[in-house]
Amino acid sequence: MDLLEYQGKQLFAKHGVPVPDGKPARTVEEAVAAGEEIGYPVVVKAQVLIGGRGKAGGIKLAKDRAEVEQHAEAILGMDIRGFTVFELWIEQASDIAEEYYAAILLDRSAKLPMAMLSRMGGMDVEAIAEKDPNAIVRVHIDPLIGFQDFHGRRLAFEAGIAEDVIRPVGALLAKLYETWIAEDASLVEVNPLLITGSREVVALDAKVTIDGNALYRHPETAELRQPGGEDEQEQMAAERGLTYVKLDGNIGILGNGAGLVMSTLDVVAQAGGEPANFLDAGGGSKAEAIVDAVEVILSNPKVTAVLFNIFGGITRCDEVANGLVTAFGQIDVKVPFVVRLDGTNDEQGRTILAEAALDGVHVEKTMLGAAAKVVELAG
Amino acid sequence: MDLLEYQGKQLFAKHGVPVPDGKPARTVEEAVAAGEEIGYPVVVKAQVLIGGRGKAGGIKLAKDRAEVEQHAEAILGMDIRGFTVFELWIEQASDIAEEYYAAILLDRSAKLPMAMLSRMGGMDVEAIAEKDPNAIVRVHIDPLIGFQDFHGRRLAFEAGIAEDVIRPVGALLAKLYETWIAEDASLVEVNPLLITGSREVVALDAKVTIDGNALYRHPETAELRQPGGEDEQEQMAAERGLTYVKLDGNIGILGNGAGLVMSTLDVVAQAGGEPANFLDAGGGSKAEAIVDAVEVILSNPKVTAVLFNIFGGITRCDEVANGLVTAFGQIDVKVPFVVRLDGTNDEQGRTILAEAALDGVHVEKTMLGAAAKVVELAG
Amino acid sequence: MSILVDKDTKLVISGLTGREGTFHGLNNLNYGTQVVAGVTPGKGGQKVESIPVFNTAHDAVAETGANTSMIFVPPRFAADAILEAADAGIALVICITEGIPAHDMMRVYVHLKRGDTRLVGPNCPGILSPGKANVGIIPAHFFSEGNVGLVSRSGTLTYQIGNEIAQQGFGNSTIVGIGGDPIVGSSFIDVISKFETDPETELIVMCGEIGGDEEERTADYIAERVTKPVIAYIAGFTAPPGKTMGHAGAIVSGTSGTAAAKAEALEAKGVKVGKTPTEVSDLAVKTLRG
Amino acid sequence: MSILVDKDTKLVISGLTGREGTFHGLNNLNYGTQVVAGVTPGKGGQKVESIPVFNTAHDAVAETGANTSMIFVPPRFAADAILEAADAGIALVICITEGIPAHDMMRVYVHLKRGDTRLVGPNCPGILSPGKANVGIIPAHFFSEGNVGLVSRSGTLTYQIGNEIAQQGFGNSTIVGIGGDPIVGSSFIDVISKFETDPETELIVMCGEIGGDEEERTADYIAERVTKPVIAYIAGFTAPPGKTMGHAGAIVSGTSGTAAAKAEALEAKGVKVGKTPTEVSDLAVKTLRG
Repeated sequence: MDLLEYQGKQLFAKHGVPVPDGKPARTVEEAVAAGEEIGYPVVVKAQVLIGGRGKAGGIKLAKDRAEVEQHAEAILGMDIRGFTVFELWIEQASDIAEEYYAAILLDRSAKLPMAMLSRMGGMDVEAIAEKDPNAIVRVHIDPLIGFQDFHGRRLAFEAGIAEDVIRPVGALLAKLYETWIAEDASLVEVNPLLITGSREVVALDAKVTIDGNALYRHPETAELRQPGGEDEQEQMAAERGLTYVKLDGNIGILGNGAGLVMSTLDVVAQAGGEPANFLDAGGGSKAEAIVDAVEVILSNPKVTAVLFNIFGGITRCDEVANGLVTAFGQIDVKVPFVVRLDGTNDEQGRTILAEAALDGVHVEKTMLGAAAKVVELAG
Repeated sequence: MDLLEYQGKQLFAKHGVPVPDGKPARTVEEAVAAGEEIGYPVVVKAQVLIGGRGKAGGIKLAKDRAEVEQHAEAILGMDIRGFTVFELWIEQASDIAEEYYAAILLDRSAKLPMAMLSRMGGMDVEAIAEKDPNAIVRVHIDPLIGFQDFHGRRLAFEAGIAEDVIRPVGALLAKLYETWIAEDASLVEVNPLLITGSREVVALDAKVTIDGNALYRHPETAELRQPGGEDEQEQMAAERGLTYVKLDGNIGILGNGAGLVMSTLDVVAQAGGEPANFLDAGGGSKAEAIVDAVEVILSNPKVTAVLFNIFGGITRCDEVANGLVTAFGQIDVKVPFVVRLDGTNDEQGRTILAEAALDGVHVEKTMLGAAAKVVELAG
Repeated sequence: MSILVDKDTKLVISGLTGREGTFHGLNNLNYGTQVVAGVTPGKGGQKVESIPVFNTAHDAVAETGANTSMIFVPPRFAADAILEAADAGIALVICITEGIPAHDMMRVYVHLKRGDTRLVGPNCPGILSPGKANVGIIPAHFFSEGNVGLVSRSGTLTYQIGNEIAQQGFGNSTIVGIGGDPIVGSSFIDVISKFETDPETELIVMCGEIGGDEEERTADYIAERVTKPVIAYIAGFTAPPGKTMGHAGAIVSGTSGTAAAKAEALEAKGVKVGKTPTEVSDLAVKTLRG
Repeated sequence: MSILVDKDTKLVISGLTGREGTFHGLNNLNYGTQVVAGVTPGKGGQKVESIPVFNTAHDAVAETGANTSMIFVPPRFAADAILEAADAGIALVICITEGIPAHDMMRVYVHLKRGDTRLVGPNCPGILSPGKANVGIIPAHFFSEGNVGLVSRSGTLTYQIGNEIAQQGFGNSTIVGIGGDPIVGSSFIDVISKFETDPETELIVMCGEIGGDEEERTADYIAERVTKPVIAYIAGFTAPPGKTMGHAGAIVSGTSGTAAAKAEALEAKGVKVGKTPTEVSDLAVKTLRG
């Protein structure tokens, strides 16, 4: 789960990572009130889950009330690389002496947390890496012993940051790691990590991703919603606990297990079709989950045919078949379905479908055959 | 550093270990006020750093104001196995269905934390061990992974406690471990761990020892003082940062390093003398530390002679000699001193002593010789 | 022969008394696996059909000599159950549970790496050595004994490919689902190194997917250390970059980690890569027939 | 020969720039020890006499090839300095610092035990291999090369006994102070096992004290594994039970852990125990003279 800048900063503040004063605003009036409370100059910042806000005009300095009003009006509702701006963050302006880059993330290769620091902040980490790969210092942390003072010193000295801020930057990295651990983050990124004219160290931006599997431990974070951050179908799927990603095509896809669904997308594409979505009904998909999934897939108006590709392990094909029958009873289905059931209880599943004799449901034996059939039916 | 029962319970409460309501009291009036506030019946408990309070009459049930007054009057000032009662803990009375025993301590052999649980509480752990060694279940905890739920389950099931409290007792053990870690404890002991008639789990007693080396991380704990908990000389030594233990004899002893001081006590005893104290001036003893040490040793009126046994490593013999000279300048010394200096800068040290020609100071070359001399001089 | 599970496997199941645990546990028992115990705190002394249930893994090991553990408990209790099994001296823990927090697995992984317990999974379908033992949720009736070692990050994809090979008349030495989470106990390399020394295995099929750099590192390992033929499949060519596809294992980050990059890395080291499950099966069969 | 430190020791000192660090570091250098670096954050690039100072242990190792680290920093920074040295790949860390919180050392101990770094100390006087290298605060001029291996929980007691042996004309292979804290990196057994295989060492002297059960377990180890003669000394016969004598290493708990119990355990396994430092020295000399 990705957090907006200001949501990430609120987590930072909770764990002692220094951030500038600020207030969120959803209307021009709230933005002006925030500006008045914080005191000028302030920065008006678009809150969207995408980079490049500055270049897109989503970050503006305001030196008085009139400028806050003007910028808030311009930025609210703005489209930034496909994301509509529904919220602003009104923040005390900071003076910039140096811009560094800092991050903590899970390194999948080493299976360890990794802390990163660079003296070249304010640009994308990819851009830093391109300019000077040695400018990014990486250190693995043993999660059982935690972030030690020496990790902070090592990062700070090896990154070649200003000598007078070695200690506070090391301390900030320790707090950043604490945030990462305490909040079950997969990523915390600070870019830029700011050194002000008075040599204070401040996180000027915050990019935080929380592990969705751990949200049960963080009920407050789980409740944060990003208006406009998600597609309508994706939001509907999320509410029903389904993993759904919208794509550009017209063939609705449902499968069980991420690998099989990905493979199904590939096979449909190879057969000349264009998938409308990725939908993993998950291990042990129950009948209700299937009903939910059919609703989500069909709520996308582009869909002209649907492919069910099930290979049952923990999922039982009879439950999938029952779910499909129930869905057809509840929903007015207008597009053809191709269904391929294999694995646990597959015969029972196929029997259920045969007995129900649903309109427009075609049963296929193989994955390639099913893909070819659905491409044909989708037109 | 040992804590009084109620100080330990306050740490328990901070970390979510359930304890009965209570208030400390240093006077009869405070005790009565506490009783009125808590509501009767209450238990009036002597706060001393020694076991066996109950048998000594230091724990009494009071069912009304008059009884609180009567018991508080009787217990305050009472002597319990050499400890005077200066404080009381007035506690809500609990009804007792079962009494268990629980503890977390550092196991020096395994160099790991150890959690212990027994269904036979309310008596000394030594008594439990004698009655049925299998009744005490011990489990080591890996401190890098911490106390897991399974540790609690294992202790609870193997200890054979009542089935309905397996889960809450496991949860209490987890909180106890949390207390142990967070407070840098070397021991936390709950005896009895109470199951009430309504099947609630409560720590009815608390024995907590905090690692003195870690007190800098716990300034609030460091400030807890136990009036009457320490001998006058021991208190004076503690204030000066010296490790001093009072003994029964008449020969004052100072050495550097616990091992050498212990060995010095042994050699003096073998030579027929009786040591008046153990005093380790520590590694790197400075002149001021020596002055402090002489003051502490001589403040014990039983002392008739003093032995300095120094073998310099990090300690420099010249500093010890200078300290002794300064001490003789500041204090009116009336007993003879035997001084043995060996190791780092020993020649300089002996030269300093020779030049100062202090009254009643005898320099000896060997440890055995010095011990024989001080025993002779002590009379 | 086979790897990891076989006739000597003595299985204890954490979560046996749950609905899915009972269903799959009994499936495994009926397949012929020695399922010797279940663990459910508070249900010690009960039985699930013939299988005795214990309160703790320690009791189960002491009473039954269990050497392998299958974890079937909900995600928030899974890390604890894995650690308990390891603490009880279990040599191989197979974790089926999906949705375990990544930080839990990170701690478990680092802890186990320093001890003597091997973990397979989590979020995996388990391990099947046809004709010998089935531990997990792999539908065993599709598979028969044979000489193809199969290792996969994806559960259902494993069945798909295994099944296609079976339909052409070939069997498997062992089928290992390693799981698709960011942190799993055993890697492709761990499993392939075992297939390399397993006399029964003559061909190795690996099923990867987008995300991470496991497949790339495995390509290097195969080139350096593996003498047996390896056929690979990678899922996720159609996945748009930057979108999460199901479990976190499938995040494409930057230029690396794409299906194309993985396929290329494998082919560069001489590993044949099939474009569909059917093509993988055809390549495998062709290689086996020489 | 000798154990742990010798002519190949390349020493980096954490806390070299402090008063005591400089004093003893230069003492070690002047003794002939290869003191190749110091570590003090923020003082990288400076020198202490001829010894270069680095900001991190990693820099020191990379620039000088240091293989041994001595820790001389205040107690609240010591655990971090030990972990830093281990992380930088140092094989032997000798920690002189006294007063480190026990929980810090507990975590450090468990962490190091799983890696390749040996820790000696904390709260110890260091290690001296006479004529080869001196790492720590042992006053080296009392000792000469020889065949007595000496290991002790107490610093000053080590000098006392070592010195008495030296006065009778014998020298030492190595003198190891293991420290008296509840948790130290190396035990009597760890050190005695090294003396057992060190060709130069012909006799082993161990100095224990009250508290814990180290000496008792060492007695068992000696009986089973040590062929060389061992002479022991135990301090603390006069210590009253239940009183703390200096560092936490000297707490007598219950019946076990007393000096008498330890002496008895050792004698029961055939180890000769001296009643005073002088008697230990006499026993050692008698054994050496055969």
